[in-house]
This record gives sequence, C-alpha cells and structure tokens, in this order.
Amino acid sequence: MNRRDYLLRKIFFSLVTLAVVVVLNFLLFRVLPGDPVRAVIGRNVRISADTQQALREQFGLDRPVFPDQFLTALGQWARGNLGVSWSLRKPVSEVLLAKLGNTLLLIGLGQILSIILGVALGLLAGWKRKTAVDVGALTFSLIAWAIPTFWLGIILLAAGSTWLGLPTGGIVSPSNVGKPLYTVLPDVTHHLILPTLTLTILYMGEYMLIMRSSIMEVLGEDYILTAKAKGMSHWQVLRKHALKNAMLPIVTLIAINLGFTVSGAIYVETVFSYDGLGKMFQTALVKQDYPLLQGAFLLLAVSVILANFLADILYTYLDPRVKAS
Amino acid sequence: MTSTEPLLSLRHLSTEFSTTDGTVARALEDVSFDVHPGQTVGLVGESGCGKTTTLLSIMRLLPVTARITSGQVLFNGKDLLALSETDMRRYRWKELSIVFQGAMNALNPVMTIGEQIREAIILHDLMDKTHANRRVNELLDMVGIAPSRRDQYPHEYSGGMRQRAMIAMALACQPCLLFADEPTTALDVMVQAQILELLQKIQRLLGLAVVLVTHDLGVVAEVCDTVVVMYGGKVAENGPVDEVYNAPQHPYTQRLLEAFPDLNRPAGSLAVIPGTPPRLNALPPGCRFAPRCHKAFERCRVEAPAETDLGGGHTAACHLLEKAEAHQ
Amino acid sequence: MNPRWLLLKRNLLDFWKTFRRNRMGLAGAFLVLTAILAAVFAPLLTPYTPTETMRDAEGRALTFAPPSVHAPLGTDDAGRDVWTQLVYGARISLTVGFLAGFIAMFIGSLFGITAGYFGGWVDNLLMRLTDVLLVIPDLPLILVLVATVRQLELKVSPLVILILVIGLLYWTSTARLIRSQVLTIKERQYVYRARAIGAGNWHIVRKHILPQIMPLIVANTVLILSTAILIESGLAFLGLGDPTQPSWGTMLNFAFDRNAVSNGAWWFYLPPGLAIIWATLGCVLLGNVLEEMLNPRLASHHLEGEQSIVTQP
Amino acid sequence: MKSRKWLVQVILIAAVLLSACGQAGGGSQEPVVLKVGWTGAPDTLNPAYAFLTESFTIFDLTYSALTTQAVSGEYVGSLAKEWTHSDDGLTWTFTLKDNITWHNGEPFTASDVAWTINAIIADPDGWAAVSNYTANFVEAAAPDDKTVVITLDTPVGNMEYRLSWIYIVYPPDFEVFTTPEDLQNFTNDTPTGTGPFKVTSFDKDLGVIVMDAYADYFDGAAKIDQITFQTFDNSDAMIQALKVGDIDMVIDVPQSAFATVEGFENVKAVKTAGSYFSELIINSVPEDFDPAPNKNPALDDPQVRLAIAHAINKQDLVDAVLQNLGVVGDTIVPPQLGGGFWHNPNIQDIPFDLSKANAVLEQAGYVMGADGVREKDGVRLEFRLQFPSDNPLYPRVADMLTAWFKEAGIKTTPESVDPDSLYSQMTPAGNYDLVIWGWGPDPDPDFILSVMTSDQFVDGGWSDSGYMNPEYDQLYLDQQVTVDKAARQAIIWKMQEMVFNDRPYIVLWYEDLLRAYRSDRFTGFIESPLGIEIHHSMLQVEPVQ
Repeated sequence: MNRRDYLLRKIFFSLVTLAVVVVLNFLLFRVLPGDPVRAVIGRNVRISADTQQALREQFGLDRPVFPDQFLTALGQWARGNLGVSWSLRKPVSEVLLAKLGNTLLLIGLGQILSIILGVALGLLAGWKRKTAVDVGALTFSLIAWAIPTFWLGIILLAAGSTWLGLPTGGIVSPSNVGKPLYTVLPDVTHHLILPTLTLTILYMGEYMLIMRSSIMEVLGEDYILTAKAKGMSHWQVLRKHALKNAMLPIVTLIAINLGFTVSGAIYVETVFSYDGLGKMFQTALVKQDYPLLQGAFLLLAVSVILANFLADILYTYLDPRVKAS
Repeated sequence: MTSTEPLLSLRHLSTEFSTTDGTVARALEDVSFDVHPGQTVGLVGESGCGKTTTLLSIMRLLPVTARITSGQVLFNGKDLLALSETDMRRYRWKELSIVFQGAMNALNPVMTIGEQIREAIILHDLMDKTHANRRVNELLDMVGIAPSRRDQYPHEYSGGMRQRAMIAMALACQPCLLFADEPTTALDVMVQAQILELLQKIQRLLGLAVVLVTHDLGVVAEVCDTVVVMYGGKVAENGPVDEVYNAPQHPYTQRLLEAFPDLNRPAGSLAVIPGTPPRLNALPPGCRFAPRCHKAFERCRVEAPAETDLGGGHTAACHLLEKAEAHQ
Repeated sequence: MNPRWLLLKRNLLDFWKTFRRNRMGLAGAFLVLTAILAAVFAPLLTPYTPTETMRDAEGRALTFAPPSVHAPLGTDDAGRDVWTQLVYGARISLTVGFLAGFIAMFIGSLFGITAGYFGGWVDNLLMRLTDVLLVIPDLPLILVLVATVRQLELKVSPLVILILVIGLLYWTSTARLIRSQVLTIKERQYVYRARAIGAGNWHIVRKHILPQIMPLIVANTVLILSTAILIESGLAFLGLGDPTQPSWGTMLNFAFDRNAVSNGAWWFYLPPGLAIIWATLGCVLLGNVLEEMLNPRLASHHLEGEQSIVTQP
Repeated sequence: MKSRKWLVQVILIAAVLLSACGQAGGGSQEPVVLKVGWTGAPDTLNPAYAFLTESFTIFDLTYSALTTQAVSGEYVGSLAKEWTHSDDGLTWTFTLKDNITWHNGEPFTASDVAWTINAIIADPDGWAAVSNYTANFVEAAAPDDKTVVITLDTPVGNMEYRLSWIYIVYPPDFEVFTTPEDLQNFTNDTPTGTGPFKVTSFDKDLGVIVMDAYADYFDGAAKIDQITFQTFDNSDAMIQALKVGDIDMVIDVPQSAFATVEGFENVKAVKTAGSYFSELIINSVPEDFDPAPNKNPALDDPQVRLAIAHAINKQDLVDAVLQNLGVVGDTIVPPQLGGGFWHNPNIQDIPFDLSKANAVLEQAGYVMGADGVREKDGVRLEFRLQFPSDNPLYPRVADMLTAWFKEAGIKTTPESVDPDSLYSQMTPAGNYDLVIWGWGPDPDPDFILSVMTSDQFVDGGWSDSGYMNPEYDQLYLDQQVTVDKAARQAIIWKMQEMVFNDRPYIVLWYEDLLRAYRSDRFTGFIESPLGIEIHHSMLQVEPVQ
C-alpha cells in the first residue's frame, strides 16, 4: 500500500529524470555543427555523395527533427545503438561496455572501502564527540573535501611511485594486458592501490561527516535513552539501536554520491591512465569524439538514475516508516 | 506504611549541569524522599523543576554535561551512585524501569515492538528466545494489545497503543520499581484515562512501586499515595496525598492547588502564580520560590529554608513553618 | 544618526564579537582574505609577469629549475616563475569561482524564494527540477555542455563558458535551503499581519522575507564559492580552461601533461594544488561557521561517556 | 548454498593464481619477447588506407617492399635483389630474391608485386595512403616468377624511395574489395606479409599488438621470438613501466621526460637528430579561391607575416617545449633528409626581435589601439590560433606564441581542435587564421614539397596552408623528373627559398628522435635517424646473455 505508492512515485521520478537526460542528450547532439552523417559512420572514411544520401535516408536525417528524428534516435538508444565513435571507428556501445567493468571495479572498491572506513570513523567521531578522535576526523574530512580529486591523485602517484615503487598507471602491467583480470589478480591489485586509495580518501570524508551528524542526531533520540535505561551498554546501544537508524541517510547518500563518484572516476582514471569509462570520457573530450562523449554521458546518467532508484527500493526495506507522505 | 524499610530512598541528592556559556545550573539540590514497596509516589511541579532530572539521576542516565555532586540513592539500602557503570546496568530495567513520555520517540522506529520488548528480557538473561517470545505475548496481552501485533513497527501503532507497549516493555523484566515520566502527555483525554487505569491495574496486580511524574494534580489525587512537590530543583513539600491536598503547608503547594486542575496551562490564561520559575543557572540567593511568593519576607530572600518535619511523613521547606515551630 | 544604520552597526558588532571568538571562522576568513589579496595585488607580489621566461647566463630558458632566490617556487616547463603564475592564477581561479558562485547564489535564491513563497505547482516544479539535477552526474554533464558550447564558436572566452555552466548548474542546494527557510518565515505572525493590511507579494518578499534570509544566503554563497573554485580547477585540469589566462587548474594541467611528476618537479605541481586547498578550505570554514552562527542548532546526545558522580562513599 | 558457491569460486581463483605463479617460475626455454611501449597506435593495419606513422612502423616489420632505406640513408633492395632501368628511364626491371614466402607459407611471386602495384594504379582513391607513390606509373607486369617490370609515362627521380613505401600485399586478402569504401573499411587486423615479423593479434581497444618472429624470413630470421607493442595513454606511466622493467623499449620518449629517462639505471636513452618539424601555418588561401577562405585579410600582408616571424622566439620554443631536444627550424626540408643534401643551408632565418616586429607593423601602418591590439583601416590584428588536440606540445607553443604576439600588438586566441575537424576546417574550406601543426617528412623531399603545391589543396589533399604559386608548382613537377641529383638539388633549394620568403609556413623546429631501451636485457639495436624500431634494427636485437 504505502510502499507501493512510494515506489510508483520513485518510478515516475526516475522516468522523468531519464526523459530529461535523453532529451538533453538528443538536443546537445543536434546543436553540434557539422554533418550528423559523420557521427553515424565515423569521420575518416571517405564516402561518395550517393552513399551519404542513402545513409541520410536510412537514419532519417532528411526528416524533421521533431518528432521523427527524435523518435528514431530514441529507438536506436533503446536498442543500445549509440552511434559510431569517430576516433575508434567502432560502435560506441561496444566501446563503452568494454570499459564498464573496469570502472565498476574501481568505483566499487573505492566506495566499499570509503563506506566502511567513513562509517566507522564517523560513528566513532559522533559517539566520542569533541574528543581528539572527533576533531581529527573532522579536520580530515574538511581537508578531504577541499582537495581537488585530480591533485590528490597526482600527489599519491608521485609519492606512491617514488617511495613505494607502485605502478603509476593502467590496470595491469603491459605483459598482462589482454589477459582476463582474475588470472592476474596480484598485478591488478598492485595497480589498483593508488587509484582506490585516492577515491577512498576523497569519499571517506563525506561518509564520515554524514555518519557523524547522523549518529549524533540519532543518539539524541529518546529511544536511545530507553535502550540505555534497559541496561544496555553503550556499545550494545550503538550496535542494536543507533547504527541502523543512523545508516539510513547513508543509503540515500551512497545513491546520490554515485553521480559524484562518476566525476571522481573521470579524474582518477585520467591521472592514473586507468582504462575505464572515466578515462574514455576524458579522451573523447580531448579528441572531441562527440558520439563517444554523448554515449558515455547517456550511459553514466542512466546508470546513476538506475542506482538511485535501486537505493530507493533498498530504502523501503531498511526503513519500515517509508510512507507516501 | 512508614514502618517498613523504603524500597528507594533519596538522600540529599544534588545534580548540576554545566551549560554552554560556562555557568552551572543547579538542577537538583538536596532532594530527599522515600518510595516504599507497593507505593505510588507522585512527583509534581512545573516544567523545568527537576522532575525528570530526578528520575534520570536515580537511573544514572544523565547526559555528560550533568554531574551528581552529592547525596545518595539507596535502593534496598544499597547506594546506586556507588556502583560501577557495569553493575548499575544490571539494576536498570531489572529492578528499576521507566516509561518515558511521548512513546513515539521512546520506541525505536526500525525495530518491531516485539523485538524491543524481547531485547530487554534476553539482555538480562532471563530466558531464551522462545520463552521470551511467549513472555512478550503475555505482556502485550496484559496491557491490552493483541499479541498478533507483536511484529509490527511503532509507526503502525496508535499513540495510546504505543504507550501501552512502552508499559509492557517496562514490565518485561518484572522490576519492583517503575518510573512513569508523564506517561499520558500528548495523548487525548480518553486515552489518558485508559493508560492511567492500566497503570493502576498493573500496580495492583504486580505489587509494584511506582513513581509517577506528572503536572496533573488531579491524577495525583486519584492515583498516588504520597506526593512530592518540587520547585526549582528542590523539594518544596512531601507527604501523604490526603494530608498535602487538605492542608498544604508550602505557599507554592497552596498556589498550585489553587491553580488546579492543570498547572501546565499557559501562565497567562489563569495567572494564578505570577512570575516564572527561576532559571537554574541564575538562582535567587534565598528561597527559590521567594520572588514569586505572596508570603515572602526578608529572610526568605537571603536564606534558604530547611525542611521542616510536620509529622506523619509530611515535610515542607518554608521559613514560615520554622517560625510556627518556634512559636509552638 | 540614521536609526537603521545604528541597528546594522549594533548587529554587526554583535556578530563580530561572536565571530572573533570562533577560531575556525577566523582561520577561514584569513585564508579567503589572503587569497583575495594575493589576486588583487599580484603585480606587487612578484617582479615578473606571468609570461616572462627565466633565463640563464647565456640567455637560454631555465626550464624545470628548482626553487632558488630568483624563483622562490622554481620554474615550470616553459621556464616561467611558478610563484608568479600562482599569484596571477589566483585572479583567474577566484574570478571564475566568485562569478560562478554569485550566479548560482542568485538563481538559487530566486528559485528558493519563489518556490517557498508561492508554493503550489511552482514549488513542485522547481523542486522536481532540483531533484532531477541532483541525480544527473554533474561532471559528465558539465563536460558535455562545455564541449558542445565550445563547438558553437561563440567567440567568447572559455572562461565565460565555464562561469556560466558552473553557475547555471550549482544552484540546487541553495534553492532548497532558501526554500525551507522561506517556508518557516512565511508562517510568521508579521507576515500574516503584513498580508492582512494588504501588502503586495513583492513588498512582503522584499521587506519581510529577504532581510530574514539574507544572512543565510551570504553563508551559503561562501560555501558555493568553494565548490565553484574546485569545479573550475577540475575543468581546467581536464583542458577546458583558457590556456592564455592560466588558473591554478590550468597550471596543474600543464604540470601533468608536461611530465612534471616524472621530472620530479614537485615545485610545479604542489603549489597550485595547495593554493586550491587554501582557497576552498577558507571558504568552507568561513561558510560553515557563518551558517552555524546564523542557524544555531546544538544537540546533545545520550551516549556521551559516563556522567561523573562526585559523591562517592 | 549461495555462500558456499562463492567459496568454491574463491578457491578456484586462488588455484588459478597459484598455478600461474608456478608456470612463471619454471621453464628455462621462455620465448624472448621484446615489449615495446608507445603512446600512439596504428589507425589501421590496412596499407591502402593507413596514415599514421605507427601503422608504417608495423608495416615495416610485417610487410616488405621492393626496396628499403638502409640506416645509412641509401636505398637498397629488400624483396628485389637487383634492378635496372632503360636509358629513357621509363622501364624498370626488378629481379626478386629467392626463398621469399608469405607468412602463411605460400610462395611469393613476382605476380603478387605486379598485382599490388596495378591495384594502386587502378584505384588511387581506395589506396589513398600510397597512391601518390605510383604517380606516373603506367603498369606493372610479371613476365616470370622472379621478374617485375614497371613502366612509367615520365621519368621519376626518386624511384627507389617511392618503391620503398609500396608494401606488397597478399592478393587474396585484398582481391575481394570492389569499391574504394570497402577497401578503406578493411581493418586487416592480421596482415599476411613477407616481413620478419608476423602480426598474431591487434587489439585496438587494449592497444596491444603481438608479433611473432617469422622463422622463414628471406633475409634471415630475427634473434628474438616476439615483439609486443603496448599503447600507453599517459607517457608518465610508460616511462615508469620502462623504469621498473615492465617494458623493454620506448618509442617516442616525451621531451619533458627524456632527462629523467637518461638517469634510469639499466636504461639507454637514445637521441638522434630527427626530421619531424612543427610549423605555424598562416592561411595563404587566395581570396578569389572557390570556396572563398574565411580569414583575417591582414594575413595577406607580407609585412604582417614578417612581423609574426620576428615575434617568434624559436630558441625558447626548442628550450622550453622540446626541452632542448631538437634544433631551431627554418625550411620545410629538414637537414636530416638525404644526409643533408636537400636542405638549403643559405637561408638566413628571421631573428626574434619584438621591437623589430613592432617597427615593421608600425611602418606598414598598423596603429596600436587602446586595448593593445594594432589596427589598420578597420582591420584588427586579431587571429584565431588553433592546434590539433592530440599533440601534447602545442598548448604550450600556442601559449608562448600568444604571449610574444601580444607584445607586438597582435592578439591571438588559442584553441585546441580535434585534428579531423581542424583538417576539414582548413582543407579546402580555408576557415582559419593561424594553425600550429607538424609533419614527419619522408626521407625524400618530394613528399614534403608536394604539400605546398596548389593541386593538393582539395578535399583529402595534403596542403593545409592553401599556398598557391604557379612557379612553385612548376618547379615541383620539374624536380620530379630531374634524374640528375645536383640539378634536382638546385630546384629544391629554390623551392625552399620561395616557401621561406612567402611564409605560408613558419617552421619552428626540427625535433630529435628520442628512444630508450633496457640495456640490461637487450642489445644490438641500430641507432640511426630512422629510429631503433626499424626492421634492420629489430633483426639485430638479441637478449643480453
């Protein structure tokens, strides 16, 4: 009942957001000067005027922009056809899919670590408010907030490669390129240390801050006093009563953060030449490969919208209070 | 009644709060009263007079900004203040439990009612999970909630049901002393009556001692055996309900009873006691009630009155009574 | 003297009395002010111009030279003084940050007040718009936008594009904050009274609501500045800045692309990053303290250690 | 159940890892692999339509041509053992070496050569990458398995050079394409060649090319077993990989990292004078050209061009941008071509002199405006300054040029543009003012000279400046058919002078060729201006014992 209403609302909202993204993507694409045929077939290939005209008709570029072309584009995107990359001369969707896994690996690791560490530290800081732990944690998160992602990456790259001999880029050593990642795990791990560390430091601060204020708010609630009155120790109260309530905002934050995580991935992958979507986004930007850029944008935006929606669903399972309100 | 040993005995309890601007609020000063087994004690006074602080001091649940500076809390003759935190935890809920005001906030929103009740039972090692569940059903049944609603969440309960659940939870470990901190606030009148009835019923059934914190003098008259009237962190008058109600000795009590039935009404509307309660971090030097007292005289403004024993367990703290004593 | 001025003066004095006791706030103000001063007085802080090349005795460019008396922060890959680049870069970084921040503040306040004051479908529409913007990943959106706009050959400086894109995208948090504040103020007695005596909407907003939320807007603007400065640095690092008007981000772009790391030229890549942290940290500290002072909310909680019991037998 | 499955997987992965470790440890007969790192990648392995240097690096190793340039700069036989030409220079007869086989084991015959050359002659659009080398070719014939006869319509002065670029392809791979588009779209990821290395895989996404030594190579097999090429997105990462030994050799060490690489232990950094140059292109498309150019008309004023030349500190560019790994440039024929034979040494470069630049403009009537930009008759000296986005050096060049120009009252707005867009914007649209770009000239000056001819300023042509000078065009045709070397040199010197004085290009520098390799692992590289990666060198490389 309530949950269904809530979910319907969320589905509706996700669809609206999706529509905005799709329309935006379409419009930006059309705003670009130049011949859209090139976007479809790639730039370097010289083709005859006849072939161009045929393609024009095939892709409906001779028909009005709205609604015909828009619907055509929509249909193609829905089928996963995102055009052909100018620089790689390959279907954009193919290129993107190949990089998705690497990015998920990096983002996933970074998120998991930063959530675990950030939540633990935030819990500690909020619980032991105004102690050295708290002040230290706050200082850390403030600085983490103010550090530009890419610069932290550069610093860690310089420090890690100089003093620890860690690899400065890529996802595997050149000798292992092309092999399935799980067969060269130690090498992959070695390469992942610095980029993951960068992402972890960056997001940890934020999770910590949220967890800290969240736990402080929860600890001010009457049910915490009730739990204490029941004779529970601080630790028991924290674990059984405070944690779940305080974690709820984190779930929402993780979802919202995905957008920022993607931004982080663009910087970190650029600095560490990590072969993922973020790096590819940056390359597409430099090479002005618009089909690739916009395909990547579409994929990233849709993934984040989807993840937000999943987080909303997850939320209904975690928080029994979710109401339509 | 007075011949038996008191179950709980507060002896000169004083508690301070340090405030953010660096001053000290003397929230409780020299508070003493007894609670005997099976007795119901009403703790009354205006908001901020220290009723809740008294309860929290007894259970040692004060925030970190608070300090108990002196006194004793004797429970069955044992000073709770001298216990370690670990030992104190064993007393909570098992011996002394509490029903907070506003059960919506006092219940954890993400745990079912059943879980929250069971948790206390299992925490104190009273029984295993299966038996605990059976016990939860009994308790819910006792407070008039269908056991089928055990696995629901607090937000699925009405206000009155939540308060019942809270009571059931407070009884989970069969304590011998129950604190009820304004258990009927924020409930509508019908439900208030039902909750009070329930409390009375349970007290009779289980032979509990109850300390009922309230601002409703009518409730006290109806439910309590003795009453402790607090003002500005001190006990103004303390004695059997009948005696105090029929012959209030402290000017504050007198004024209160005039303002009856409900002293929580906005001061402006009835305007019975002019002025406002003292700020605890800027207390007057003499009697704390002096600035508002219609009978106050010079001494009241410079010297705090001591407690005068009026016999039969009736005491009051007022210079007028000392004078009367002296005259006698 | 004008009584309104006196009122302002008294309030400012009160504010200053509270503020100067707050060490974080003072630190923030110090960081922000020094950055601004460095930008304004850049030509006085260095004997060189930002494009001047440092030369050795033979007149050859001194590239990647470590810090020395002549170049306190060394030289970059083109033989230019890093310190000079840094103080002149402050101009670009701060200008872009401030302008973008102000645009965001203006839009955010406008939308926040409109949504909060008028409510209804206006509110609904604006708030859903902020929801949508919140979900779309911000950096990819900015990158696509900037790249597209640049392709239009509008003959404007890349910096103008950056300012507009950042300003037009980062107003959502301000709008939400202002809206919630307006919602509470709207319900206050004097607003009802003003309405009862027939005051128009614009009058009420200007006379009653705006003065109330102004402090909050100021505090929030300072916070947005930090975001804008950070975003600008990131975009410049990705090569979307104006190479002829190098900001701190542009310096880092050059440092990274020109292998400052493998050259060990730490003096080239450390200072711009520290400068960015300097400015953003300053804004964050200042903004947080301002916000805290204007919205005091102090909650204590129930698990703060053991309360002390002095009386032991 | 679920968790147990997960556990099984973990164990499996661990087992795989352990076994992998075990394999790496054992076995003494490891194949010798030379791992090469570079920041580029071939655009395609199809010789008909490959334009990037990287593609030709691979072709050099996997294909063979009739002739090849030796490290000395001379042209020697590759597939051809010996050759003669008729007295009129119109008929060339080549005799092939023995024992040449295709990588698939099929025998190689003269008809394969004839097929390739005739295919190019027949479809110059499809074979766009190499068709300029068959200009003036009439036909190729194979009278027997070992003989190729090429007929020309006019004599060609640089026949051996031209043939060194025509890689003979395996006809069955290419016969199937009937249209130029089909041919162009063929990626040819595993080419069949006759060269010393055989491409076994080319993964464009991963940027990896694996090449195995071809044991039956006709000039004797290589001493190593495999070469891998790995593309790095970031040169820092590539340098680091060389340092730690992940790769053995680096092509194109960035200038800014060369000093660092020189300091590495067990790494030899190789620097040789190179012929790559970068230039400032000044839009020289005539106003009456169709389509009409879109440019600032002030660029047509020779005095403005002279002032621009005075306002460029080439030595600073070399010092700062190239990190002193190169020399100041002047003409479009670098000193390295043909051992210095073709470069005109008499050209006096325009000195960097900002006051002179200002004086020239002042004299020409360009008055300094209030905003520091000079102006004459309403025309402001305000130019677009564009450069291809794929070059890491040009942002800095643009930045430095802008600073100098500003001192002379010239305002430029730098802009990084995707190379394809930039090209289509320039040729033949002529929609630009100033562009920074560069060339890697062929060993023979013919190609780089052709870039300045009028008829190259068409869609798909090589000209980007739009320089049109009938006298120059005629001289270009003359040098093509002048077989006498001294006479050809005179013509070519004259052509360089014309370009230098008219300034469609202001040549900024000649880059050094920078390479590095692990000297603790491999030895035998031939260090020449052609780079250590050419097949002559790769045939000599062997592991350090």
